[in-house]
Amino acid sequence: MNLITAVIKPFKLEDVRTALLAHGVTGMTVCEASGYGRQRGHTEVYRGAEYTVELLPKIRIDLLVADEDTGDVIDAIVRAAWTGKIGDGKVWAVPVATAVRVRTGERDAAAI
Amino acid sequence: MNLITAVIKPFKLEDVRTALLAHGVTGMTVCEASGYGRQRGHTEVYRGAEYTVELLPKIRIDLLVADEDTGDVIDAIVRAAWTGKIGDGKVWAVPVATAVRVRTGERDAAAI
Amino acid sequence: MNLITAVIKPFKLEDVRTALLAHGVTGMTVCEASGYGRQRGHTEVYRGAEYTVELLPKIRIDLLVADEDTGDVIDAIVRAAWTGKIGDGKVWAVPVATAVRVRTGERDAAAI
Amino acid sequence: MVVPEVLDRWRAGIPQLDAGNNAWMLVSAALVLLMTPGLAFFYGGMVRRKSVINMLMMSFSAMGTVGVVYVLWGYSMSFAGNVLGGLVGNPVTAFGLAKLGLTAADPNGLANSADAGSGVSGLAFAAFQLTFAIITVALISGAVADRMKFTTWLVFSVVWVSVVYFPLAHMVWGGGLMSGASDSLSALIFGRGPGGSATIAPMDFAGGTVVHIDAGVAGVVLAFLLGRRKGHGRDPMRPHNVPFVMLGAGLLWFGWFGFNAGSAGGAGGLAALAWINTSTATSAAMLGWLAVERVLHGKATGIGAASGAVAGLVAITPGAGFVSPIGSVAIGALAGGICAWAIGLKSRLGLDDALDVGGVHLVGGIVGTVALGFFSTSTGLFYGGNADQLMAQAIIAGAAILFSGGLTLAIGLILRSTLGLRMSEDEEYDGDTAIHGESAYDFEGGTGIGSPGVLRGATHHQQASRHGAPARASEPAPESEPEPAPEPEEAPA
Amino acid sequence: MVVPEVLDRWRAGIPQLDAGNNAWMLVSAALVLLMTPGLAFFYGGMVRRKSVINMLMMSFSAMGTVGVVYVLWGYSMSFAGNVLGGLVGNPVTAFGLAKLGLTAADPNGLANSADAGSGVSGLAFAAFQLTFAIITVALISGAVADRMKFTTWLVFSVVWVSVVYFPLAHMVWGGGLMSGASDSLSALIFGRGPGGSATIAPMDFAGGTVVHIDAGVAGVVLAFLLGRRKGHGRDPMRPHNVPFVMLGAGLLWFGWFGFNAGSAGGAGGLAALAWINTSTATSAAMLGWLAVERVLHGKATGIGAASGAVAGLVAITPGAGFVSPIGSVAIGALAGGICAWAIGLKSRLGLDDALDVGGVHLVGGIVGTVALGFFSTSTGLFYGGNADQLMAQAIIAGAAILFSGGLTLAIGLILRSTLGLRMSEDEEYDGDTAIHGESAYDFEGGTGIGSPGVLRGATHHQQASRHGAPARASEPAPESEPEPAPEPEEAPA
Amino acid sequence: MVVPEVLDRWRAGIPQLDAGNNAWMLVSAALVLLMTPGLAFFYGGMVRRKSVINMLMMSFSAMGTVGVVYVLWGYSMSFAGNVLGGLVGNPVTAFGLAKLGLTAADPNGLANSADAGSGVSGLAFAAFQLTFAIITVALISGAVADRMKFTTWLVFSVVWVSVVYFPLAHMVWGGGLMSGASDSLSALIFGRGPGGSATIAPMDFAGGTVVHIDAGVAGVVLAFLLGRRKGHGRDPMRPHNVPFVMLGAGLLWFGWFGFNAGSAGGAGGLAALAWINTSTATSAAMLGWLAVERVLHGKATGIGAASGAVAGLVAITPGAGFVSPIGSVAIGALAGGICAWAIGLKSRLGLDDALDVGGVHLVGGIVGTVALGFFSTSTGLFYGGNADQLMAQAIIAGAAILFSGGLTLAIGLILRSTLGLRMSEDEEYDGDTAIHGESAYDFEGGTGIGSPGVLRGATHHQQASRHGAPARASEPAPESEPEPAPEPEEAPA
Ligand SMILES: Nc1ncnc2c1ncn2[C@@H]1O[C@H](COP(=O)(O)OP(=O)(O)O)[C@@H](O)[C@H]1O
Ligand SMILES: Nc1ncnc2c1ncn2[C@@H]1O[C@H](COP(=O)(O)OP(=O)(O)O)[C@@H](O)[C@H]1O
Ligand SMILES: Nc1ncnc2c1ncn2[C@@H]1O[C@H](COP(=O)(O)OP(=O)(O)O)[C@@H](O)[C@H]1O
Repeated sequence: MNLITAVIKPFKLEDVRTALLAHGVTGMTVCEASGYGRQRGHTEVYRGAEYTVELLPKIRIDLLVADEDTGDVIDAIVRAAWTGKIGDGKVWAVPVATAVRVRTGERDAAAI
Repeated sequence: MNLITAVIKPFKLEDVRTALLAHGVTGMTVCEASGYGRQRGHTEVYRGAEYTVELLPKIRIDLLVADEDTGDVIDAIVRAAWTGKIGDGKVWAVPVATAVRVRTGERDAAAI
Repeated sequence: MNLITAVIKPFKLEDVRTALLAHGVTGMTVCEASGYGRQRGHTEVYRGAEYTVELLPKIRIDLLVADEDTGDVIDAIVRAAWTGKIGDGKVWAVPVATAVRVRTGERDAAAI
Repeated sequence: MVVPEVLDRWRAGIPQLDAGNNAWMLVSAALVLLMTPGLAFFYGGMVRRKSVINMLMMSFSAMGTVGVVYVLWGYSMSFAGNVLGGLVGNPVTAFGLAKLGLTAADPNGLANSADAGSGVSGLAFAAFQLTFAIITVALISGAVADRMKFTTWLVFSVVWVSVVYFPLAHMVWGGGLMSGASDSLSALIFGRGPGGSATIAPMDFAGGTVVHIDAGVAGVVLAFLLGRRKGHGRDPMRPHNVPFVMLGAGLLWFGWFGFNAGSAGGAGGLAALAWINTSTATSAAMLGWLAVERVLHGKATGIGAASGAVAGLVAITPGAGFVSPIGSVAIGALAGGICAWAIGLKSRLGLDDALDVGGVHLVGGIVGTVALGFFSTSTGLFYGGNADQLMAQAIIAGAAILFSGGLTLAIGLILRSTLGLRMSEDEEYDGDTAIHGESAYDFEGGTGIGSPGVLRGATHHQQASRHGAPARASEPAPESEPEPAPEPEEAPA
Repeated sequence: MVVPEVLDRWRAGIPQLDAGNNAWMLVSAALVLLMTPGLAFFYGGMVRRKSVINMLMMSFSAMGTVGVVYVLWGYSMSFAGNVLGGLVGNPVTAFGLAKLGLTAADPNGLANSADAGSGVSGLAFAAFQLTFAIITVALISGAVADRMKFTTWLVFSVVWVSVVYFPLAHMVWGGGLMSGASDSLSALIFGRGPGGSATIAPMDFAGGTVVHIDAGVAGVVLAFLLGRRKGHGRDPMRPHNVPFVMLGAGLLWFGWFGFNAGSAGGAGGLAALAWINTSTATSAAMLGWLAVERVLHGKATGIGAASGAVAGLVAITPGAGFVSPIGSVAIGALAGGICAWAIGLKSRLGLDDALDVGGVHLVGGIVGTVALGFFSTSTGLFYGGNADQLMAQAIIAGAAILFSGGLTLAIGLILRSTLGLRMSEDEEYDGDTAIHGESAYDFEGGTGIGSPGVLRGATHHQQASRHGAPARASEPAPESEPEPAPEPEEAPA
Repeated sequence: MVVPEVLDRWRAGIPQLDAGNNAWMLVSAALVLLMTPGLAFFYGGMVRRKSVINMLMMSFSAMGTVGVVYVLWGYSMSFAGNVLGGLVGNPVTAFGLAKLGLTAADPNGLANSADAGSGVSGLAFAAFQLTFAIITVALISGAVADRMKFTTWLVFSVVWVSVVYFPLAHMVWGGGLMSGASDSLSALIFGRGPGGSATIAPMDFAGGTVVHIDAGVAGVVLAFLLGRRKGHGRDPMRPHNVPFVMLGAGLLWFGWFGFNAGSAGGAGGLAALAWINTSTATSAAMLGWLAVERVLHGKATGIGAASGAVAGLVAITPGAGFVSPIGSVAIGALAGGICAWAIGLKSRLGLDDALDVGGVHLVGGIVGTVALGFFSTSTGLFYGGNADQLMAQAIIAGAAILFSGGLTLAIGLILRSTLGLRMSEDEEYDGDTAIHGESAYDFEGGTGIGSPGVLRGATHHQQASRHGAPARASEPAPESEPEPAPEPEEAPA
């Protein structure tokens, strides 16, 4: 089993979720995050002082998937999150040793 | 060493922490998160438009533990976070290559 | 490739970022978090009731790095985040199976 | 031109409008009306984020229900005639403000004005009184925060104002049992003077008994009947928005000038005295509360400053026109200190008076009412008076407590066994989203992002279906490049 | 001393100041001025976090532009002379409020006061009217939320108030076409009475047509010209701050007493009647809206309470001084219910009237204006009148719709093809940060942390360079220990 | 009835109440009182989240301390008698507002009223003046934001108002050195006219010197003594809540009508003129500020609109009753533009005047005071006057700067070496939680969750122990199912 983490542009969350549903993935955990990277931020003005805001709002998705689905799911996310512009984000996968569904105590594949 | 991540119902945080203290675990890092899953959200109304809010508030706990404690700690979390109702959440563990305590520079087991 | 996660004191973010830039690391994803640990929180008063606030604000940084840079980057973070006082935080690394840059579809090392 | 008319009418013995006094009453009424939104914020900031809308709605809905009820039968029950042996006015006599209307002969509606003597239109007097009824009901809501069923609250507001408030207003201000009239309690106890009225009349300048003791007791009784909030004593129930609490306190302070100085019934020296005393007592009470807090807890808090100010406003209400500025400083300081201490009592009693309606309005109202026995410049012990005034004040306070306590208990018990007092557990856990279908804030949504509210993942069925569009269209929403194809949002050519 | 002067001046036939009435007008003007910030919050809470500043700025900037324009040519165009056949006043005649100034002989500026008869200074009258012009423009902004180009809005505010509002104010209140004057539409249709004026005059006590129908139509037309917001019908565009909406509603309610009761032109019985009716209708409308909402959607919401209150305030505006309190309850309840239903219409029309300026101000204004045909105590059908008043009201409403609709369309089309109506896509996606270079809230920054704003990682080039310091100094900022070396922040010894 | 009394008293030569004027002064006093909470929000929104409570508390606590001090010795020092050669009044003469009280013979307290001539009660005059003292002190707090020790602030507020404000009020408004009286600076410089008073009197209608220059200088001096905030020039110190800043500006604008038009001392034409000018200058200044901002930084901001409005209000204060509406537009536009530019000066001086008390109140106050040399319709250069008025204005401004600057420096130095001016480093880093034991917002807690505030993990020792319950009971808190066992929260059967 793997944990896929995707850092994407916030307005792409709906699209990614739709794509995942199409792959039969219904569960995921989502956080607000901020990203530094190649993409540039904006400038704010406050009584004559200008501030450069370099951190950009991003959404982080964490998602447990079975080993055999990992490649497909990553591809699906990448396709759905793509705009082609700087700042589209990253997706990565980390191997998971064990997973449990709290409600039932089911383990690993059954817990997803 | 493993990194245990638990996604739980927010009001269970206190119980989980108490359970972890009982296991001698005193440190952890906590984030607000939102979850999609089987559990359903609620409906909001705004001037005649109804919205279904599907994301549910969750708490994410990240916790470094020694290999030998991993099983016990997972069990303790699962027990404390359990209500038996849909949406109780997930717990998973990922192997950690190295860990450092910033203050002392201690590594791995000593860093926990 | 590894995913380095650093939990640090919030006011150290700028220093850490500067240190990382010096190592050629320009991208990272940042979240607000809260931590329990040895460090103690503060007390709040509300109409005669006193509350102990035990969770302390922290910043969580997630960072993909190539295997060969991992040690150096961890050291750089630890050095920059250090104040020597309780609560300075933790840094850990987890091996990553695969990573993709959404915009280009580049994989692994190229995706960082 | 004003003067000629005035002279003629004066000679003809007809009550005349005094535009200055009438203007002051209209302004005062508006100020008091603003107190209820002010209170909504004072209370709303003190609850948790999940129930701020419910808290605001209890005040706003009182503006709805009581605002309507007052012109229907409220004014009439308070000030028109006498039924049940002087306990209450006749709800029919001036139903819908009948008899206060403007006519060609009486274009300013002075004929049946309770304030005709100072040239104030009967409608202006009614307007002023209306706002008092609203805020009295709204005050109660602080005690029942987070757990009272909203529909029951609506019904309660109508029933309570009719059964408790209007009669009490009648008894105290309409020449009833608790006034100084010849058939009042005071006349019975202290005897009647030459004019037939009581030798010692209880004093309540602007509503220490009718408004504050009354609402304070009702709040305590309801809190008792409702039981404690889920998680009380375990979860931290901290104010979610301290600036809102202070905003509310600021608006209350501002509006209270209408409440107290408006109770002079005109814009003369008495109103000015009430104005000064209102401000001074409030200042002193804020300092008093902060001092006690500092001693007991080591810090002077913002909630403390706001609460102290309100405690001072409450305590000076009964005496605003009867004490000297220095007296008002003393009353304020006392009230601030005592209330800061009194809010601790509820924990000992195991009572969950959530926002301290008892500790602030009941206790502050009693302090202010009883203090007149000492500080009244005409009859107080500190100004050469004897203990009679003190006794009269204690009696009026006690009577108000019994009257409001007993009737509120009865109403509460009936509502509990009919409609139910307490909201469902779901509603209590979830708060606004369950009760009102709303959440107060959406700070996550739209932080400079194309598609806002992302963390809510919401679809709006209704609007979507009205457009005939699929609920979750997946059209691309690029961040900042011109659309290649024309979008539906485009303007008509 | 007041009296002697007054008597002398009265005998000399010179208009005299009535301090009470004048005070009331000054207070009313201040109250109405406050309505615009109130509206800003009512609207600002309803938009998404990303554009609250832009929403507030549309109201505030109207206070800027219209506030200046009004004293320059606005008052003059509304109330001075007649040009274009009674369509509008002469912008030059009283430019800069010329002729209203104080002189030694006329120290209170009564000579050219439109309200001299009630002893109100011409400048006080102008002050009151100024505030109406501001809020009328600000009302429109709700329809164009989130997408109108800010500089175009500034220009629009000046042009629209000059071309649409001032003429309409002149026609209705300045004795023009839509008044009851001898050369008005009404005189044409219903004939002239003995005094020369129309036998049936259209009624608009405080601006149902001039303010609400006027702004409501303008909002709808602009929303149509602008097209829909990006993401409309797909993204949830939920209010980001419901308490702000309710704060705004509270301030509007408070300020509206100035609006309506101030429109009596003095502080007599009529003002008191308007006061009561304003409050009662608002209360009833809130209940009406909540009831409809409850039936249609199962919940009574905070936004609903606030919206219902505003609908009631709008609907009672034309009749505040012409109906009885019971009539006002009926009008309020009707307006609340109808507007709660009417806000659904825009979806069917595919119109993105973002904050329901049409559904609340246009519909509410029409309901209130037409309702006078039934509820006017002097001429209404329910009070023994015939259908004439109803017809007169329908005509005035229709005329206002056509007038405002046509001219706004023209102005909008011209602006669209010159300056452009719509903001850039970047601005629309990013909101405040792109439009005003600001974000409304920074709740992340400084949560009890030494170096706040960490999640923004901001550098301030300008200040930094002024200090000659490197932009991103990496001096340590330890959390709570005394600095070993002296820091630049230290005070001078 | 009013008239008969009035006629009798007039014939007897006794000052008579004018209810209209008195009402206006009471309203104005309430409006000015509201300005201080308004200012609290204007300032509070501009600081970082971590210190908003401290910022609000500096204003609120000034309402506490100055509110009490004013009735004790403040009024007396400002308006009663003369000591120290006309530098200040006698603090004992009217201690506790002695001599302003109501008596049977003088029921409206006119005998010793400074405004008896317009029929205003002495208490109403004192009420109005009280509110000025409060806001002047509160204004200073913007300069010392985030770092002044709270207890020292409380002491400072009492000392400064007594040593600096009351004397200055006496000198300018109490017939002292800086007035036009026969022993004033002006009389010395410009000579005395036939009546003995100065031929050219300095003009300050509502407090340009006493309030704004005074507070502005004091703020700058304190900021200098305190040193810069930790992180100044490195951390972004952005406003955490721009809507609060705009709310504050809205309330200030509203309240300022009391400030300026109330300074007419009654509700006549002069008050109306001051009303109009106040509004117009504010509108123009907002536009002026936004224009400068747009040119210098490319964006017109919400903070800029709010700041511009305040700059206009400040600048029109000294001249509100002395200039024409067109003059007020000019003064406003000038002030808005100049202040928008002046706020940049502090960076060049290395001064951390955190919220620009200097740039707005000092500079705006000087602009408005000096502008009268040009725009005064009676004596200004643009209206045919010579340069004398300009000189008189420059002198009064300079004298106020020296007086306030010198004394504030002395007070500040003494406090620094006794109580200490600056808060501890812990307090400065942590803000509200360390200073007041509170955090302003708890938006995380209770987002529709059963057990709210989870991310705070708080236990409340005190309440818990009072219940005798273990501090961290681990009773289950299921989300929405009925409890099997009776809970402690249950209501009594
Ligand atoms: N090395 C990294 N580790 C973790 N997250 C990263 C890393 N580099 C970039 N990111 C995340 O990806 C986002 C997009 O990266 P950016 O460099 O701006 O654009 P792109 O990936 O299109 O080149 C960043 O905002 C950040 O959240
Ligand atoms: N595949 C997944 N990967 C990561 N988190 C998940 C996944 N599935 C569910 N979750 C998290 O667990 C929470 C509970 O899941 P849900 O399906 O609602 O209930 P249950 O686990 O009881 O069946 C979700 O809200 C989400 O935060
Ligand atoms: N076992 C752990 N797993 C994950 N995070 C931890 C763990 N222990 C501590 N932390 C994080 O590190 C922070 C600092 O830990 P703390 O024990 O207070 O200080 P120190 O690391 O200096 O001994 C905590 O606030 C928490 O966020």
